[in-house]
Parts: sequence; C-alpha cells; structure tokens
Amino acid sequence: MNIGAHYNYWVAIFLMMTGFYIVITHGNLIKKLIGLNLFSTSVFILYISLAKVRGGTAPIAAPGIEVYSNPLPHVLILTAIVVGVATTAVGLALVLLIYDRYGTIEEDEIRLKDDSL
Amino acid sequence: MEIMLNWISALSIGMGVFLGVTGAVGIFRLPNFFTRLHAASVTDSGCAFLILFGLMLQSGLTIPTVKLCFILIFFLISSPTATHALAKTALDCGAEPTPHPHEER
Amino acid sequence: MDLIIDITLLTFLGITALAINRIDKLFCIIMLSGIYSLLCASLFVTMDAVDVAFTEAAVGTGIVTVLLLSTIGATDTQQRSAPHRPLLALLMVCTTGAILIYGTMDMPAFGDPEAPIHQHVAPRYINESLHEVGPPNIVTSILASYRGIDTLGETVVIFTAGLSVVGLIGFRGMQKFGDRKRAAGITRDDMDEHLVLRIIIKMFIPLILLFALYVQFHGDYGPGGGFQAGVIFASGFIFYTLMYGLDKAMQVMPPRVLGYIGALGVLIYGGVGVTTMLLGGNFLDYNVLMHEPLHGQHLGIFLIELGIGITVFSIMLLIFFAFSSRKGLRQ
Amino acid sequence: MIGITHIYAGACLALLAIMGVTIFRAILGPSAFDRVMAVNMFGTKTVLLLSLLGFLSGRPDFLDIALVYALVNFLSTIAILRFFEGRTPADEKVDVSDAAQDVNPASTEE
Repeated sequence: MNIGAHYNYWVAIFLMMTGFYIVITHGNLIKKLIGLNLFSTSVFILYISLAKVRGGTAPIAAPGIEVYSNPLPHVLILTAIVVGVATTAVGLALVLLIYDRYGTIEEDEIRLKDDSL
Repeated sequence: MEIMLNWISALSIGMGVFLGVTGAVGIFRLPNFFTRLHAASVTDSGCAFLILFGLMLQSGLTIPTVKLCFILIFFLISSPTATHALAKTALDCGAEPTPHPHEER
Repeated sequence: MDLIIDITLLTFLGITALAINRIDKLFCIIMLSGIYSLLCASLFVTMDAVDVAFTEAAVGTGIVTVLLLSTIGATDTQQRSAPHRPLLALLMVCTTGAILIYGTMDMPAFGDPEAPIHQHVAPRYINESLHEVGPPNIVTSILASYRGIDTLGETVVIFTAGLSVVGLIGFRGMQKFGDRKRAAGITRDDMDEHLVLRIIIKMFIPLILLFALYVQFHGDYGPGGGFQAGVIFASGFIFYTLMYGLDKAMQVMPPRVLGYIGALGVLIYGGVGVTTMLLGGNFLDYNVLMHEPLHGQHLGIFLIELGIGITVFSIMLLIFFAFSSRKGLRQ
Repeated sequence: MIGITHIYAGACLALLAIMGVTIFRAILGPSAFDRVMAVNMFGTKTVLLLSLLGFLSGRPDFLDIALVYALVNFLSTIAILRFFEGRTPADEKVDVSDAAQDVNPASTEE
C-alpha cells in the first residue's frame, strides 16, 4: 500500500479534525466560524479527491481527449462553496449582533453576562 | 527556430525562478519590514514577467498568449501599486524604516 | 509529478490549519485563512476541478477575507480566552479521526478509474452531454440542465442568506454617512492620501466588469458561469467602495435597487421553469423552449446562468454593504 | 535530454518551495504588515504556479483562473490596507496587538 493512494483522504480527515478541534475548544466566536470553514473546506477536498481520475483532465470537452475526471462532485462542491460563503456571512452577522448586545465575542464572558441578567 | 524558442523560454523561466528564490530568501533573512518588502516587491515583478514571458514564447500566437499578456499587464500595474500602498500604510501606522534595528535597540 | 505537487500542497494546508489553531491574533488568522483558501484552490486545479477552483478563488479569498476583516474591525481583534479542556477535546478529536482513517482503508485508491463513483451516472454525463445539452463544459451542462432544480435551490438559499444578513444587521450608521460635511471631509483627505491607488483602481474597474461579463457568457466553453461572474462583478463594486467610500457606492448602486435585482435573478430562474411547464414540458426542461432541442437547451442555460449571476452579484454586494456600514473597514 | 516539460516541472517545484517560505513568513510575522506582504507574495506565486500547471498538463486554456487569482489577490490586499487606515496607535479601540505594537521593527527583532 503506497502513501499516494490514500494521502488525500488522510489530509482531508486531518483538516476536518483540526476544524472540529477549533470549534469545540476555542471560545472566540470568529475563530469558531473560521474553524467551521476549515471543516467545510475539508469536505470539499474529500469530494474533489474522489472525483479525480488518473490520467484524466478537466471535464471540458475538447477534441482528442478521452479521459475526463468525474464532473458530478465538481457541480455539487461549486454550489456548496457559494452557499457556504452566504451562510458564513449570516454567522458573522450574528456575531456582530452578539457583540452589540454583550460587548464581547468570547463565549465565557457572554455566559457570565447572561447569568447576571 | 523551434529549438531557439525553447532555449530562450527555458532561460527566461529559469531566471524568473531564480529571482523568485532570491525574493524568498530575502523575505526570510532580511532584518526588518521595509527591507523585506523591498526584496519581495522587486523580485515579484521580475519573476512574474520572466516566467510569463517564457510561457508566452511556448504558446505562440494563440488565445493563451493573449490571456498571459493580460495577466502580465495586470501584474506589472497592480504589484507595484500594492507594494506602494503597503509601504505607505505601514509608514502611516508608525512603522519606522530604521536601517540598523539592532543598533537602535 | 502531479502527485508531488498534490502532496506538497496538502502538507502546506495541514501546516496552515495547525497555525490557525495555535495563533490567537484574529488578524493573523484571517491572513492565514486567505492563504488556506488560495492553497485549496490550487489543489482543486491540480485535481482537474477548474470550475471549483475558479469559485473558491473568487469567493474564498476575496469576499470572505473582506467580510471577516469588517467583522473584526467592528468587534475585537484578539482572542481573549484560553482553549476549553484541550486534552479532552484532543482525545475526542483523535478518536474520531482514527475511526475515519480506519474507514478510508476500504476506499478506492486516489485516482482509481475503477472506483464505484465513476461507474454510475458520470459516464452518461461525460458521453452524452454534448449531444443532449450542448456546451463543451460538462460542469455547466450538469449545473444548469441535468441538475437545474438543485441549482435553483442553491440560488434561493443564497438569496435567503442575503435577506437574513440585511434583516439581522441592516445598514446601521447610515445617517452618519449621510452627513454631507463629514463625508466631504473624508473624501478630500483620501484624495490626498491615495492618489496612486485611486487612479489605478479607476483604470481597473471597467476591465474587471468586462472580465466578469466574459466569465458569465463564456461559461459554456471554459471554466466560469453565473456564480463566478456574479462574484467578480461584485468585486468591481467592492473596489469602488474601498476607494470612494460607502456613501458614493450606495449612490451608484442603492441597496433598495440591489434587493430588487436579487429578486429579479431568482425570478428569471423560476420564470424559465414555469415557461417550460406552460409550453408543455417538465419544470426546467429546456428542450421545449425552441424548435430544436439543442437550441432550446442553449437558450435555457443562458437565461439560467444570467439569473444566477444577477442574484449572486446583488446578494454578495448587499452583504458587503451591510457589513461595511458597520465601520469595520474605514470608508 | 531535458525537454521543456522538465523545465515546467522544475519551475513548479521551485515555486512550491517559495510558497512554503512565504507561508512561514505569514505565520511568524512578526508585524501585521509582514503578514500582508506574505499573503500578497503568496498570491503572486500561486498565479505563476497555476499558469505553469496549465502548460504542464498540456491544457493551457484555463488561464482565466490565474487572472481571477491576480485580481482577487489585489482586492484582498487593498481591503486589508483600508482596514489599517485610521487605526493609529492613539486610537484605543484599534488593533493594538497586531498593528501598532508589533509594527515597530526595532522592538520585535530578537
């Protein structure tokens, strides 16, 4: 078993777990959102890795080319990226509102202030 | 003719890569921000120009050459502009271009 | 060779992700996430996903960086709390990761042409799309024709997200920007400050808009399409806003108009679907739009990409306006 | 015999090495502007890498992507610089940690 055969999947899992770790351990809301982005990007990488065919080229038809990579995951991920950005924007808007209300974006401090209310 | 073009473009790409490596060494080794910026910006333009020029020679009179030409023009304008803006902002924000930071310390 | 580039890029991604985890200065994290996104996009190119790389570059590096900067500008630039229970979390993450890696052992090798994923629908798309739909770019055919309903859903999600952002944070602080004297003062200062930048960007903006139109209408033949073109078109206006201030940009492109334009895009998309139904076909079955099925497909894809482009452009710009009216980026 | 593809491949590897160095500069800092510079340089090198990759794989039709990268890279650099403006050290709600303190090169060199 050679390293090249599964390296892409392993790195995708590593990135996924890094994102997961950031989301569960760090209290800063913006950092949590960036961790969430890492997580979603790792899923993108996994999908695109699955789509690759050895010796294939980009799925844009041209004369004289026989082998194309699988275009279906590309379509799924293309839309997922734009939707991911839109949802990140909603998350950031929520962070701004939380900052307006509590004056901080740290989870601990928000919890403290909420208890005192 | 073909071989000539290959040689010229190989030479051009090689020199571009050399400039790029010089810039990388520069931003890694030089002592303060402005010297590093200098290393990065000077080599950036040269590196981009030489590599893209080498590629242009390879693709001949085709659409890719036109696109490479656009990229090249964009680089030649935007890269110095970005460097200028970066240096200016750094200066405005209080970074001082001291020549010998260690002595001052 | 491809494998070496692939592995190097993946390793860089890992290093960047670890650094994002370690560093507590949010500004630095945002810089690194910009690098991360560029790396991802290069990786997508090496894995033949040119359309995806196009989108990731336009969206991930440009828009997300700008939005994150606006947010930390309006809130806080430093992480102030230590990680919660890092050991417990590490244990959990390692366990989950180990299970997932165990799961990959049964997966087909990277790039294996015999993998199950390449056996089922993909051959139909690759072999038949030229005759059934037309555009050489297979990704565009799938996006706009085979999976048109899916894409309609995504467009509506983007539209909804834009509405939520505006509904949540609105355009607060606009009265201040409306103050003529203040706005004039800022503009004059900026004129002195950034003459070079201003002139260069003024030169670039028309070219950027033109390039966006090229990406929009060339999407059938090369990488590109509505999603990418919309984002690039919005980037042109973002340049304008960064240089001339939110006040002027909102005079050029008022948010109210942007809302209508965004709705118009979704309306075009849905309208094509309803038209095909009225003409006797299925929802989004473009064959009935014209006499020749291929011409109908061409027209349908053109209209749909236009709808996507318009919606994405207006929503991205609307989101940017909403964030930058919070004074995160100085206008 | 060294063909032109070998030249492309070698140039790609060298660019990857340069990108690695810039990543370390972006991680290490020390000042915020160093990071901006590193990101900018990283973007430039990515554009060059992509152009080379197109020629290496034999389908140089996808240079649009490189053009978009160049554009977006410039955009993000400008946006970052606008972010710093008006954040002078006198202003207290500023990026004190990253922009104002570290920026003095004399205080950050070890």
